[in-house]
Amino acid sequence: MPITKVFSTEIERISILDEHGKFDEKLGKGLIPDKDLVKLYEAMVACRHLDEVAFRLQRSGRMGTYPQNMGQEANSLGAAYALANDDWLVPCYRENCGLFWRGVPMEMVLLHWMGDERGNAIPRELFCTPLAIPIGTQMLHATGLAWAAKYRGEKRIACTFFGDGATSEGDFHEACNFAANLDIPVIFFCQNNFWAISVPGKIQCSAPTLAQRAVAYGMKTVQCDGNDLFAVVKCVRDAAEFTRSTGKPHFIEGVTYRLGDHTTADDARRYRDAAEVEMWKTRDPITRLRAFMKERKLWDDSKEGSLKERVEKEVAAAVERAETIAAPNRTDFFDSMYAEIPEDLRLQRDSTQTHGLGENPSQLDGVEVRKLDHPEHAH
Amino acid sequence: MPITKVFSTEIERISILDEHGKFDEKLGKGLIPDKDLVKLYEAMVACRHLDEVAFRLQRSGRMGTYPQNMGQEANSLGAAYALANDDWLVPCYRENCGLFWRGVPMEMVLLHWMGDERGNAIPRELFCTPLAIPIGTQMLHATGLAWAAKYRGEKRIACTFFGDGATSEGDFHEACNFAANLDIPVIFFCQNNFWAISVPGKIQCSAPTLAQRAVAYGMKTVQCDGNDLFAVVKCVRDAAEFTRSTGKPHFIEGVTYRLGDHTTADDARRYRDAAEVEMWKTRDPITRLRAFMKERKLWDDSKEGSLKERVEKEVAAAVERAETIAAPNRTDFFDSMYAEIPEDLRLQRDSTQTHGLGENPSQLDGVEVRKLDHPEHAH
Amino acid sequence: MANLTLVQAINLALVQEMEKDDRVIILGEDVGPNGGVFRVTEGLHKRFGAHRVVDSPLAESGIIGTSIGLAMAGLRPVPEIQFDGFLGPAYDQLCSHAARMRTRTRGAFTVPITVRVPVGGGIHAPELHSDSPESIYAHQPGMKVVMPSSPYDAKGLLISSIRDPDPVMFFEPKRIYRAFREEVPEDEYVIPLGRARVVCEGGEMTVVSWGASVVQCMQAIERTGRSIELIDLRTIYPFDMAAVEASVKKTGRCVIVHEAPKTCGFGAEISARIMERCFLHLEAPVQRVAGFDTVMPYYKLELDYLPDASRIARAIEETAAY
Amino acid sequence: MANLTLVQAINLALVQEMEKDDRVIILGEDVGPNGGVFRVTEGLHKRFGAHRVVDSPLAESGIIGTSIGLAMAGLRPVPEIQFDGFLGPAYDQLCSHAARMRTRTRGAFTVPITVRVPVGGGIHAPELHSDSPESIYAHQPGMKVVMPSSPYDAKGLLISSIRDPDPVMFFEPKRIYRAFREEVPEDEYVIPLGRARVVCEGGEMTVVSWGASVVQCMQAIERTGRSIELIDLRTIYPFDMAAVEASVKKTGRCVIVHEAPKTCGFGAEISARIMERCFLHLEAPVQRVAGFDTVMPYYKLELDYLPDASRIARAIEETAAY
Ligand SMILES: Cc1ncc(C[n+]2csc(CCOP(=O)(O)OP(=O)(O)O)c2C)c(N)n1
Ligand SMILES: Cc1ncc(C[n+]2csc(CCOP(=O)(O)OP(=O)(O)O)c2C)c(N)n1
Ligand SMILES: [Mg+2]
Ligand SMILES: [Mg+2]
Repeated sequence: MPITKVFSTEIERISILDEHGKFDEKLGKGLIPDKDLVKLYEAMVACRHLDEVAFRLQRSGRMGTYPQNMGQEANSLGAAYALANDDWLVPCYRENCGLFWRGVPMEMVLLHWMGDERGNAIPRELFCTPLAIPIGTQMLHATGLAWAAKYRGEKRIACTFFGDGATSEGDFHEACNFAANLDIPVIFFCQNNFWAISVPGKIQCSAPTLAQRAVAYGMKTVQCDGNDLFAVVKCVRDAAEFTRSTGKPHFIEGVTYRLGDHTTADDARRYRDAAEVEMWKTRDPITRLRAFMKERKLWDDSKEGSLKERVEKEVAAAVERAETIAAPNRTDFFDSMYAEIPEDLRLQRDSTQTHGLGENPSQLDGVEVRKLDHPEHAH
Repeated sequence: MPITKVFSTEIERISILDEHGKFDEKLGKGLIPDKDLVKLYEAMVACRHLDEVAFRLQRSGRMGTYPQNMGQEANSLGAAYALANDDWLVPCYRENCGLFWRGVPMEMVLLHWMGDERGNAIPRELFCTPLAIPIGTQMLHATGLAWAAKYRGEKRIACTFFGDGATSEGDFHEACNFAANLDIPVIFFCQNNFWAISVPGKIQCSAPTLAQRAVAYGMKTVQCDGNDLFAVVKCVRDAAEFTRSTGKPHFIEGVTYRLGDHTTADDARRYRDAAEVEMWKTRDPITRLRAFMKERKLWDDSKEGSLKERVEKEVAAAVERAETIAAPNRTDFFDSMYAEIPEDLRLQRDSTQTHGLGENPSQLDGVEVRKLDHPEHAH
Repeated sequence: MANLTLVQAINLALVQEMEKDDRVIILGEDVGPNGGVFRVTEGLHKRFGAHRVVDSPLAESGIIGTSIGLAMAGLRPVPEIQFDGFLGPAYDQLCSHAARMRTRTRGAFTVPITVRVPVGGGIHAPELHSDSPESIYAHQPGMKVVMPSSPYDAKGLLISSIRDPDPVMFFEPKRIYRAFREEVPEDEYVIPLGRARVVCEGGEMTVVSWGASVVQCMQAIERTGRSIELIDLRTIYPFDMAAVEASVKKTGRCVIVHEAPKTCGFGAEISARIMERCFLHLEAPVQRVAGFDTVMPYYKLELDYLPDASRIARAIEETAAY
Repeated sequence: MANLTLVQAINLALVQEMEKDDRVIILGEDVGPNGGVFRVTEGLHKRFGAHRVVDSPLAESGIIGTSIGLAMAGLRPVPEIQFDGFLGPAYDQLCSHAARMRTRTRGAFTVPITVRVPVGGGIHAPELHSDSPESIYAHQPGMKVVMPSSPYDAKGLLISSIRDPDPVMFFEPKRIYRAFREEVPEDEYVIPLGRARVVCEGGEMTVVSWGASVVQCMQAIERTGRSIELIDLRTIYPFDMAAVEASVKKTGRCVIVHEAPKTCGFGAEISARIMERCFLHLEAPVQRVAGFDTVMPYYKLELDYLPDASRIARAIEETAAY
């Protein structure tokens, strides 16, 4: 037969609580117990508040560049909720909400953006890797982490997050391809927020969906309304079940939107329409869920008021902890380079010099060196 | 609607002269004029013969490592035939047949494998880039070349070739993604020969087809019987028309088989079944086409006999030219590093030394240096 | 003549070269309507259009790899890599392809690209935003490596780089993007690659540096009050050994200053060359004030990492006393 | 004790470490049933199974990136990169991730991988099959870099590398994979990283080298008939400066030999360190016999590129006469 069909596929989109507040009972029923729902809502509000506080900290010079997570909370939160507590979470930098749910202390994320590596020293029992700055690189680590679990016969899987922009990087491709061909249980969760700094999504992927990236690998894939916590929970739960039972990877495109600037160093008004942002504000995962909970009588204004108070306290305490942690030792960065410091590096550390006469001052024995009073740089 | 279909696609496979000799008149009629068909056949036979001669040259120490093209001739040939003469051909290293068709002298390919860069100095009017050794890297160059044509408003497109293994590299992904999203007219031609040295195709892509790699980019794609010259010509012609008229890229998977070892440095018996090779021998593009031409009375044994003679002469002459070219100047490799040789490098070249006293012998003025008789290394 | 920052000087050079030569095209992440994250390409998208100032997918290997193809076809791409630390994914296309194309084709194909990259520390940026990779690319035959230390030089060097027939890594010290202004002629001028600048003359000692460190060196020299010859290399490869040699033969002492880690930093090469060329003139061992052999720490400690005027001044004093 | 080639010694080390520690797993292109294109992993797939000796997709960044994940989870991956020239695509994962993980997480995550790579020229291979990238990785803080020059050393150094808690680039000089044999104990032994080997003692001059060049150095030394101390660095980072320093202080003269291009090769670092440590003991300028600052030519000219015994001997004689 000269022309035959060798492949066909289709991709589904899942939505449960849509942007108009319509809830699909069939898919949504029993998905999230009410008690949990309230907690999840509270977690999103806390995360949003941290975002606002972090923004102000940056503006007042108390923190470096900070990328707000605003608008994207449901994706990582729904995933962290649907996964087992010892599944790996391998984030980029817009997954605060999921990390906090897992148990990463808020101050660690703050410390990271305050320019302190101790913010990355995440306790191993949390099974989270630190925020990833270089785009597109952490998915390979997730694949390796999940592979190690498979190698050891553990039931653990990995879920890694990345943006639409990240799917343009070669490493994204290699991670998906390794996982698909070597049967490694990873969930690839793409937070499609339509922008990579100022570059619109169509420059990263002009195909109708990002979910179809997975077709290249024969990988299962689904598109999900990423601003709908229910849909996210369902998609991740299904994907996790599939991945855990088959050992194969699964792709999820969580369609969302970056409501804020890319980071505090960015001014999104330079490149995107206010109308677009306004439109997406109406699809905010938090307001959507609040309306739903109110309708179901799970929530009311007084609860909202007391939540607001609690959250303010919680975030303020985290900021306090981050800001009052003792400054790192000025030579800290030498000590964590290797398990054991090489002799050469020890000389640099102990002398805080690199020039030979500084490292080995004995060469100057008997020589008179003029001392300058050099004000040390301010800290 | 909670579950909606957001994407669907299907992929076709094209075959015209199948492995049983069955010819599809509807698709095949008028595709290749008889006169051309004979020439194309002759080109494949010549290429195959060169392969055999190159193999023997390597075995007798007259050439370095050489990768036979055996069995894959129809892919690059069909493409070179279907494209315009000033479309870019951007090959890997199993596209000899297409390069020769375009006009690259056989001895250039021989010279390359004889360890001589002059084999890569392909005249610009041939619009071919040299053989590419590092896997997966040349597709980005093809994308750039086609982009330049678009930028200048030329009608030129590019066609780049690569193996199944190459599709695992990140650069492959980036090349496809650039072309798809920036609307760059490139044909991505994957020669799926089922092996990347000893690694089977399923490790590179466990999906049912390689053609579906393109779905990730929303790129048009087709699978083609790559051992069927007619199918290749049709697919490339259609793709070229599409690409030229829309400015968008197109993917082609040409399904073929590497009948020989990976290279002369390889012994494929270590890792693959003889039966598999035997099966694929029955699908050889050359024997298939010969049978067809005989059936159509375009060919007979006496023509085959005289072709054999001509081809032997042609190849022998190419080998002669490659082997009798004057040895490169021993300092040639300095001169082509930059448009203008930096002073520092000039010193190295002129002294053929790197040590300071050798580069600047004036430092030894008046000093007596013992001369060793040092036999120069053999050439 | 206008009083410009380094960012403005580079922007001006880009505008003028693009006006003059329509083979020049810019591509990279956010270089379009946003004008680059440092605003170096500000206004260019509007002025020259989306076909000449192209926002690319987020893929550094792709940016360089397609630039290679563009250049092989005769264009003059000026790709931008957003930060030093994101050169990594492009390393292969730069070193295995761009740098080798001319020699592997014996001149049939060439790759005249100018890769603009903001480099170096000191701006309180996140991880992988503060590296100084110049010696990596200086080790790659076929590459040229340029790093200006002032607005005036930046304009002239960038124009030379864009016109150069070979690939050039054009490293922009982001710490001084807006740190000071300088008179920069509106008219076109070039500063030849491979030629150092004597920032100030002196007889007691030679200090060799490049990029943002030149500024720290000037502070340190002032602090010591000594008669010191400061050489700004400007081009890392090909480097102006003649200038260094002449100076060190005059002064007999030398301190080299750079931000990159000491081990295998470009200071090692300069020191080794001084050894080879000026041995009998040396009165003290050549010293290197450099980044430590550690990863650049996050910003709380970055000033403890970067060579500053104190460390430089101390090395100068110790070398003088030796 | 058996008389083994370098390939066999490495194979033996791999077998023994895999027997001993099931956290050790091998991945790479063609490392499985084919046993690697140089047969270094021959027999391992059969012996340890497909889950411990894994043929990977053709993707170097993927090989290193997944190895990083495997290592973060506590395994001890020994990835193979098929040839030096194909390290390029893995540069980013190696330098931006593997080397930085410990410090960026202040020890919460570590990356104990050993990246095996055949390196260097001299085997008449195609382009990008003959590079010597050691100084690139020595410039990256957080990395260790090892290059054995003999079967005995290879086994002991590889075992140390696999057991090392930090990432190690293990560069195997392919030119001497089968060039000679040496007695290699069957029993386990380690050679500590960071410790050089004095190949032969001598008083007139020090020659410092590593990898396949050590063999050329021995030939050159023999040819000169001089009393020369040959130091094989074995580990490029951390390097054994104490050994070099002690020797040069004794001899006053030094020639450094390596295959990589001269500029920013590791020879520059050694020369600069000798300057810093042994200044008053030097009787002649330290010399570098290295690859030229060109791309390694295709094989017709590769012997004109590689530092050979003649060039080394000449440098020795000139240094001795200085
Ligand atoms: C390898 C690399 N290249 C460039 C950058 C600079 N950069 C930081 S974030 C970003 C955009 C990321 O977009 P996306 O992946 O969609 O994530 P989002 O920020 O939208 O969540 C860029 C280009 C980087 N961090 N890493
Ligand atoms: C970047 C890179 N990695 C590894 C190699 C070594 N190598 C040469 S050919 C080859 C297999 C290529 O397979 P494929 O792309 O399917 O092409 P084929 O040889 O089958 O035509 C490998 C791994 C290489 N040349 N380049
Ligand atoms: Mg995004
Ligand atoms: Mg193949």
